[in-house]
Amino acid sequence: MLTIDVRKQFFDKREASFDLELSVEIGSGFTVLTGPSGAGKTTLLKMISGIIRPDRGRIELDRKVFFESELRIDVPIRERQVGFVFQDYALFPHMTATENVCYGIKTGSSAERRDKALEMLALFHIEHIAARMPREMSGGEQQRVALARALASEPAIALLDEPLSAVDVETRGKLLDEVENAQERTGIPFIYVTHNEAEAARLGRQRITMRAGRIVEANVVAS
Amino acid sequence: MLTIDVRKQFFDKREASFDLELSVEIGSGFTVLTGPSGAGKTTLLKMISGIIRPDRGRIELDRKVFFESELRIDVPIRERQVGFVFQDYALFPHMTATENVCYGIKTGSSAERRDKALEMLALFHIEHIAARMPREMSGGEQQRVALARALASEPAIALLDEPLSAVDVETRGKLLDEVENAQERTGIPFIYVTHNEAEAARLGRQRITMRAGRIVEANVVAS
Amino acid sequence: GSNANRSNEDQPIQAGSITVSAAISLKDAFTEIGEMYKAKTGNRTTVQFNFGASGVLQQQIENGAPVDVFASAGEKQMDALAVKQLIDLDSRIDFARNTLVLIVPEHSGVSVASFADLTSPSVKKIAVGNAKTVPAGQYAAEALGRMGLTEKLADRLVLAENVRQVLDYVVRGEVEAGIVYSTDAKQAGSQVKVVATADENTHAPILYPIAAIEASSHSKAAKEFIDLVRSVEGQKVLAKYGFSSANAPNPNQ
Amino acid sequence: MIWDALKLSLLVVSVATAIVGAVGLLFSYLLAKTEFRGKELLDAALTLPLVLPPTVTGYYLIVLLGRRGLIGYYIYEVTGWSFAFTWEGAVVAAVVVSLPLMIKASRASIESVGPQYELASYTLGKGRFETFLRVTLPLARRGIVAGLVLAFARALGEFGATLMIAGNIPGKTQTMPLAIYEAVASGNERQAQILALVLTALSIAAVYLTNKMSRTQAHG
Amino acid sequence: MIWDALKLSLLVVSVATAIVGAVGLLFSYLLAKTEFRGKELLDAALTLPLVLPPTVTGYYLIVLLGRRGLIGYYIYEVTGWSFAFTWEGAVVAAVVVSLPLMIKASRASIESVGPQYELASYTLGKGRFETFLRVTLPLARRGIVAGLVLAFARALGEFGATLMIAGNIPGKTQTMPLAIYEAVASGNERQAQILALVLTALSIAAVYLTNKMSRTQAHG
Ligand SMILES: Nc1ncnc2c1ncn2[C@@H]1O[C@H](COP(=O)(O)OP(=O)(O)OP(=O)(O)O)[C@@H](O)[C@H]1O
Ligand SMILES: Nc1ncnc2c1ncn2[C@@H]1O[C@H](COP(=O)(O)OP(=O)(O)OP(=O)(O)O)[C@@H](O)[C@H]1O
Ligand SMILES: [Mg+2]
Ligand SMILES: [Mg+2]
Repeated sequence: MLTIDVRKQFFDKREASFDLELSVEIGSGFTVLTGPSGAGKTTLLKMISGIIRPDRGRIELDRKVFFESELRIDVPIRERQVGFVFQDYALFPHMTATENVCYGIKTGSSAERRDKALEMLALFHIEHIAARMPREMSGGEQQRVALARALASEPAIALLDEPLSAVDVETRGKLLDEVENAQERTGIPFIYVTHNEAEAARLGRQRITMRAGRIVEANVVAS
Repeated sequence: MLTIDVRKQFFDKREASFDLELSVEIGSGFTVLTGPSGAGKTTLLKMISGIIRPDRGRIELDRKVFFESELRIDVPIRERQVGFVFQDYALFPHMTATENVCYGIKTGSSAERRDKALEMLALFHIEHIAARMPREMSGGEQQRVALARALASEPAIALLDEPLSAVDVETRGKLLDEVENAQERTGIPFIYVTHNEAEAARLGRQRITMRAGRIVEANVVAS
Repeated sequence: GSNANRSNEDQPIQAGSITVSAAISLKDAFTEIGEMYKAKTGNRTTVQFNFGASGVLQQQIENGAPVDVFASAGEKQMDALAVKQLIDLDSRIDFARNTLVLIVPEHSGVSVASFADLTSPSVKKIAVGNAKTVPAGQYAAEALGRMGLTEKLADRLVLAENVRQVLDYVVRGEVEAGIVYSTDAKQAGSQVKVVATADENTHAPILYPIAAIEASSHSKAAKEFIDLVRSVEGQKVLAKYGFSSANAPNPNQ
Repeated sequence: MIWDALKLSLLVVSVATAIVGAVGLLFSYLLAKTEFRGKELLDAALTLPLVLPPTVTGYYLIVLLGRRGLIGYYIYEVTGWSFAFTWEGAVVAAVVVSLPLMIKASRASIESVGPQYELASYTLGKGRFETFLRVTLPLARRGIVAGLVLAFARALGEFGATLMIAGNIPGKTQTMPLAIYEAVASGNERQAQILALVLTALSIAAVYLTNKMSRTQAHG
Repeated sequence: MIWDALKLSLLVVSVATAIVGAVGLLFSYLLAKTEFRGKELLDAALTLPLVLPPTVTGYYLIVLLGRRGLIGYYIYEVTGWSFAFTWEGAVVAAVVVSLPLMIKASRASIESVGPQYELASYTLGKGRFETFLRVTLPLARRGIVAGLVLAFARALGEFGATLMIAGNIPGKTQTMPLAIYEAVASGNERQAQILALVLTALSIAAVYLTNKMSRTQAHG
C-alpha cells in the first residue's frame, strides 16, 4: 500500500504557477493515472521516486516511510527502489540496449544478468536491437528499452509515465499483456500514466484522475 | 506535390539491419503516415528534411529537387524549409517557450515576431508557459511548443512526427482542429505520423502505411 | 678564506658522489673539471652538477637542498648564504675572474666602437642583464654609472633575465648593442663582435666565489673538488673557456 | 611600479583574452564541426606552446617576429615598427601560450552538444553561423567559459615568452609576473609578496566573478 | 643525456598525469556535484598556479616542502628524506601546475551532463560513486580527456617550478625541458634544437594518439 499526502508548488518568478496538493491511499496492483497535460502526473511520480521533494507532507510505501517533512525523513532515490519509465526515456546514450537493461539488474553473474536482459528485450519484441545504441533506435524501440530497464531492476514499485505512447497500437496490445504479467508475477504496485482510454479501461481496477494539481476522481482499493 | 523514390540501409557491423526502399507521390493536403514501431516513418521524414541522406534516389517537392543521387544534388536542410516536429521535440533547452517559437519566425520586427509567437502558443493552449524553459514544462507542454515552433516558421512542408502523442485526448481534439486550420490556411503538404486510429481516421484523406521499410498500403491523391 | 689550498694527494677520497650547484655560465668548464675529478678518484666519486641561475641556486640552498659545493657567478649570492651561515666560511674562495665587454651584432648598420658611442641617437636599444637578478647586469649597471651614462641610456635599456637572452637579442639584431661577460661573447663565436671592454676600475672585480656547504655530509670530498678547481689543471680548463685567474690581473687590460 | 605593472598587465590580458576568445572559437568550430585532412594533427600541434618551455616559445617568436625575423622583417621594412620590446609583443606571447587552453576546452564542449539542436535550427532555416552563435555556443557555454578562464589566467601569468619578445622594460613592457619574478630573484621578498598578493587577488576576483556570472545566467 | 632526460620526463609525466587525473576528478566532482561554503572561491583559488610565474610557484613549493620547509621539515625529521632534488619533487611541481587545467576542463564537462541520466541511475539503485563512474564520467568523456591532455602537455613542459624544487641534475632530476634550458643557456644550440624536436615529437604523438583513441571509442 502506497500512502501519499503532499503539497508542492512551482514558482514562475514570485507567483506560484503550479500548485499540487493531494492525499490518497493506493492499494497494490495496477493503478491508472490520467488527467490533462500539465495536471501534475509526472510531478507526482517524481515525488514518489524522490526526484522532486515535496514542500511538505508524507509518502509511505508498505510501512516504509519515503518522505516525511515533519520528521525530516527523505529517503534517497536509490534506496526507494522504484522502477521508473521516464516520459523522455532517459536511456544511457553511451550504452547499448542490453547494457542499459543490464545496468539495473542487481543479482547474478554477469552472464546471468546479460541473459536476463536479453530475455526482457525479447519480451518487449526488441531482441533485434540488443546491440544498438539509443541514437540508432526508433522512438518506439527506445521506449521499450526504457520499460525493459525499469522492470528488470526488480523494483518495489513501478512508475510508468506513458510507457507505451510511442508504440503502435498493434504492438502495444501485446506489450500490455507483458506488463500485466509482470505486475502479477511480482505483486508490486504499478502506477501507469496514460492518455489512452483503451489502455486505461483495460488496466484500471484502480484509477486516479488529476486536474491542475488536484485529484478530481479516485477509484482506489484501499483501507 | 511531393515525389519520393529512395533507398536507405542502416548497418549493424557489416549486416544491413534495416532496409528502406520506397517510391511514392503525395499530393498536397494532409497525409497520414502509419506503421508499426521501427517501420521507418521517422527515417522517411528525416530524408525529406535532409537530416538523413538516402543511399540513392530522388526527392522533389513542387518541382524543386531536394535530392537526386545521380546528379549529386543535395539541398542543405536549411534551404528545404521543412517544419519538423521531432519525435523527441528537440526544443532549445536554453530558450523559453516564446524564444523557441520566435527563433524560426523569419519576418517582422522583433515585437511582431514575439506577438506571433505568443499567438501560436495561445492557439495550442499553452500561453501560460510562455516564459518557461523546456525543463520546467510537462511532456505535453513541450510537445506543443515544438508544434508551435514548426508551424510558426512558415515552412513549405510540415513533417509532424507523432506531434500530439503526449497530449491528453480532450486537448488533442482541439489541437487537431488548429492543425487542420493551419494546413488549410497555408495549403502546404502536412505529413502526419500517428499510431492513433481516431486521429488517422479524422485527418486521412491520404494515407500511407509502412512496414519494415516498405510501403504496404498507399492511398494517395497524386498525378 | 685562503687556507683551502691544501694538497689533496695524501688523503683518501670518499666513495659516492657529491652535488655541485654552479652558475650555468660555468657549465662547459665545470663539466670538464668534473670528469677530471672523477678520474682522479679512480672513478669512485662522481660529481652531480646542478646548473642554474645563481639566484635560484642560492634559494635552493637556503631551503635545505642537499648540495655540497656552491659556485656562484656573483658575490652577492654567496654573501647571502654566508650571512645565514650556510656555507663553510673557511672553504670560501674566489676561483675565477671575468671581464665585461660591449658587443654588437655581426652585421650591424650602426657604428659603435666604445661605451661612449652608446649615446649616439642611432642606438635605440641596448640589452643588459637585469641588475636586480643577473650578476652581469649588476656589473654593467655599475660600469655605466661610473661612465656617467646611466641617465642618458635609461630609456634604451632592455633588461634580460640571463646572459643568454642578451646574446640572443644581439645575435638576432633586436638591439644595437649588449653588455655581457667576455666568456659569453667568446661562446657566441663570430655571431657577435666585441667592440670594447669595460675598464677594471669602472666596476667591482668580477669574481666567481666557490664554497663548501656547511650542511654537507661529504665535506672532505667537497673541499677536494674546490681544490681541484683552484689547481693548475683546473685553472687551465677555466682559461680555455675565457676565464682568467682570480688573483691575476685581467689579461685583456 | 606596482601600479604601472598592474595597468600594463590588465591591458595585455584583456586584449589577449579577446583575441584568444575569437581565434579560439574559430579553431574550435573548425576542429569540432568540419572534416579536413590532418585535423587531429593540427589539434595535437596546437598543444605545443604548452609543452615547450616558454622561453623557447619566446625564442621562436623572436625568430618569427623580431626585427630580422621571418615575418617581422617585412613588417619592419614596411612600417618601421617591430613587435620586439612593445606591449603588443607581450600580447602576442600571451595569445600564443593561452590559445591551446581555450581550444582544447571549447572544442570538447562544442562536440558534446547533442546534434538534435543544431539540426532543429537548420530546419528552422538558420545557416551554420547563426546556428553556431545562437544554439551551439550557449549550449557549450560551460566549457567555453572554462576555456576562457584558463586562457585569461594563463595570459595573466605569462612570463617566459613575454620576457623574450617584449623584454622587461619597467613602465613599458614589465607586466606583473615579470615584476614578481624580478622581486623574487633579487631576494626582495617583501615586494614579491605584495605583488603576488595583488596578482592573486586580481586573478581570484576575476575568476570568481566569471564563475558567478556564468552560473546565474540561464543554464541549459 | 637526451636518453636520460627523456626517460625521466616520461616517468615524471606519467606519475604526475595519473595523480592529476585522480585528484582532478575528485575535485571536479566536488565542485560540480556538491554544495559547500566557499566553493567558487576554492575554484578560483585553484587557478592560481596558472597565474603565478612557475619559478614563484617553485619558490613556494620549496618553502613548503624543502628540508627546512613548513611541511618538509617534519618529513625530513621523520624519514630523513626530502622532496628537494628528487624526481618526486619534479612530480610535485608538475602536479601543482597542471592540476588547474584538469579541474577546469572536467568540472565544466561534468556539469554539462544532463541530470536525467544520473537520476535514472539512482532509480536503478546505484549509489553516487557508481553513478559517477559508469554514467557521468563516460558522458563527460570529451571534456575529461581534454583536461587530461592539457595536464599531460603542461606537465611534460614544466620547467620553472621543477628547476626550483627538483634542481637540474642530469640523470637524476633533469627532465627534457631542463635539458633544453641548459643547452640553450650554455650556448649549445644544436643540442637545444634536437631536444626541442624530440619533445615536440613526443608530445604531438601522445596527443594525437589520445585523440584518435578517445574518438574511435563509443561516443555518446
Ligand atoms: N520546474 C518547474 N517550474 C515551473 N513549473 C513547472 C516545473 N515543472 C513542471 N512545472 C509545471 O507543473 C505542471 C505539472 O507538470 P507535470 O509534468 O507534472 O504535468 P503532467 O501531468 O505530467 O503533464 P503531461 O501529460 O503533459 O506530461 C505543468 O504545468 C508544468 O508546466
Ligand atoms: N543509425 C541507425 N543505425 C542502425 N539502425 C537504425 C539507425 N536509425 C534507425 N535505425 C533502425 O531503423 C528502423 C527504422 O527506424 P525509424 O526511426 O524510422 O522507425 P519509426 O517507424 O519511426 O518507428 P517508431 O514508431 O518507433 O518511431 C528501426 O528499426 C531502427 O532501429
Ligand atoms: Mg508528464
Ligand atoms: Mg519514429
